[in-house]
Amino acid sequence: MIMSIKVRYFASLKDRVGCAEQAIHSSGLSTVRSIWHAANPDKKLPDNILAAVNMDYVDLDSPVNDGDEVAFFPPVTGG
Amino acid sequence: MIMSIKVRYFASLKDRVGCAEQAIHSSGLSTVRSIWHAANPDKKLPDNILAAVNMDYVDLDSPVNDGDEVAFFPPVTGG
Amino acid sequence: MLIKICPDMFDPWQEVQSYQQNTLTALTGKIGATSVFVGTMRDFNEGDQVKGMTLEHYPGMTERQLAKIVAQAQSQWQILDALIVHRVGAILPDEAIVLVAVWSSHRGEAFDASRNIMEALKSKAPFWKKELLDSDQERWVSKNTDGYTTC
Amino acid sequence: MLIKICPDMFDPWQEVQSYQQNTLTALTGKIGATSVFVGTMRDFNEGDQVKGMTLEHYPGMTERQLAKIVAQAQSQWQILDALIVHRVGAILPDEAIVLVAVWSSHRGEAFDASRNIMEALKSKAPFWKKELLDSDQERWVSKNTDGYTTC
Repeated sequence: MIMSIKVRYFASLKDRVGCAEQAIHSSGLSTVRSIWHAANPDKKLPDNILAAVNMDYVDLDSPVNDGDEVAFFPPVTGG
Repeated sequence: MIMSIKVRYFASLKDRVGCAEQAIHSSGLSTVRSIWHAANPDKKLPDNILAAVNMDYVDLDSPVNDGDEVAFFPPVTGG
Repeated sequence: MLIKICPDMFDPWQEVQSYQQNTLTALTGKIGATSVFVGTMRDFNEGDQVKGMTLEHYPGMTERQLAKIVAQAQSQWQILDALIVHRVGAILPDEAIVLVAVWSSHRGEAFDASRNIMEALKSKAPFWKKELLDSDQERWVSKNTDGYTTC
Repeated sequence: MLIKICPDMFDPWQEVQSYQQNTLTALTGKIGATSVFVGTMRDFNEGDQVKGMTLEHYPGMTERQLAKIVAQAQSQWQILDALIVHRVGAILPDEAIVLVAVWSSHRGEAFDASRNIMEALKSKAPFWKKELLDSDQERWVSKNTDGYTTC
């Protein structure tokens, strides 16, 4: 099955990846980690990265579903 | 030696003693406790009473000197 | 550092704003954290409706003890400045009783110091509250509770 | 409860005053304690002079996470109300970055809850700071420190 996933990057990770948002259409996507690798085949998953699915924090091994919004970002520094 | 001591009372203790301020002139005054008894010969020293000499907290057995201002009051309830 | 004993109603937020804008000008760019506590008169206490209150204090000793409390906090935490305003006299529900504000470079110190100053004020500053109940009966508040236990 | 993401400069004391006066009218007489924290932009960080900052955030997730943080605090402490304002976009030294205000009947709860909300915000709300140094170099702030350790 082909899944469509919206991938978003923030802050220094956005600079590193070179874009803020990508749409991924692919089969074989099962976890947040696999989304990273499909979207960034040439880049190692950075240490200390945080991930969210549909705006809730998740582990990198959490499942994703068709239509999800997956976000990757560095440690937050607000406040 | 005759010492002159200004004695002050606050809050519920002022109501109980019946006055806000007394001047005591007497010999044989040595501690805060003795000031109370000289000023209030008919009244037991209340439990939980706080005392100050010249606006600093002191123990009831602290010494007093001629000219001191001695204050007695209940637990504070500000803030 | 400023300690104010205030016989009239005061707006705590305006006090903080005005002190910061007018007095703390030398700290521009140095302040990273401000922790403010405001105590307000409630219309209930110990199961009774309260319609008013009178705050008595020991003039002179109050200012002296508050200055010592701030100095003690300054020796323990890195504080840039502090402001204390405390109401005295007749007061109505919903009016501010006390304001404690602490400015610091870092938030941990601002929080710790403001809470410490507030607790010390509650246990050492010579103020006394007399409540006027709805029944028109008057009663002295007998003691303050410890603000570090919240259960 | 109100959570505001603010692209323009705001006056934290006026925000608190206006929220309390206009929104918390039903709490008249119930509020005994208000604990407010304000984080302000400093002109120095990690040994460097900083002349400006840009605050990025994740719209939608930010509000969602802040609402969860407040709900978590409400389940742990008796809170009457809470207000969070957080700045985004370009910001200059001495401007307010964040405001957390908590209203309660008792001071221990107000202090505990406001500090807890502030720490949770620092570790979970998706905001990121990019500093502009005096040298015109830009750098991302890499992580927040723990505000419970003040030494």
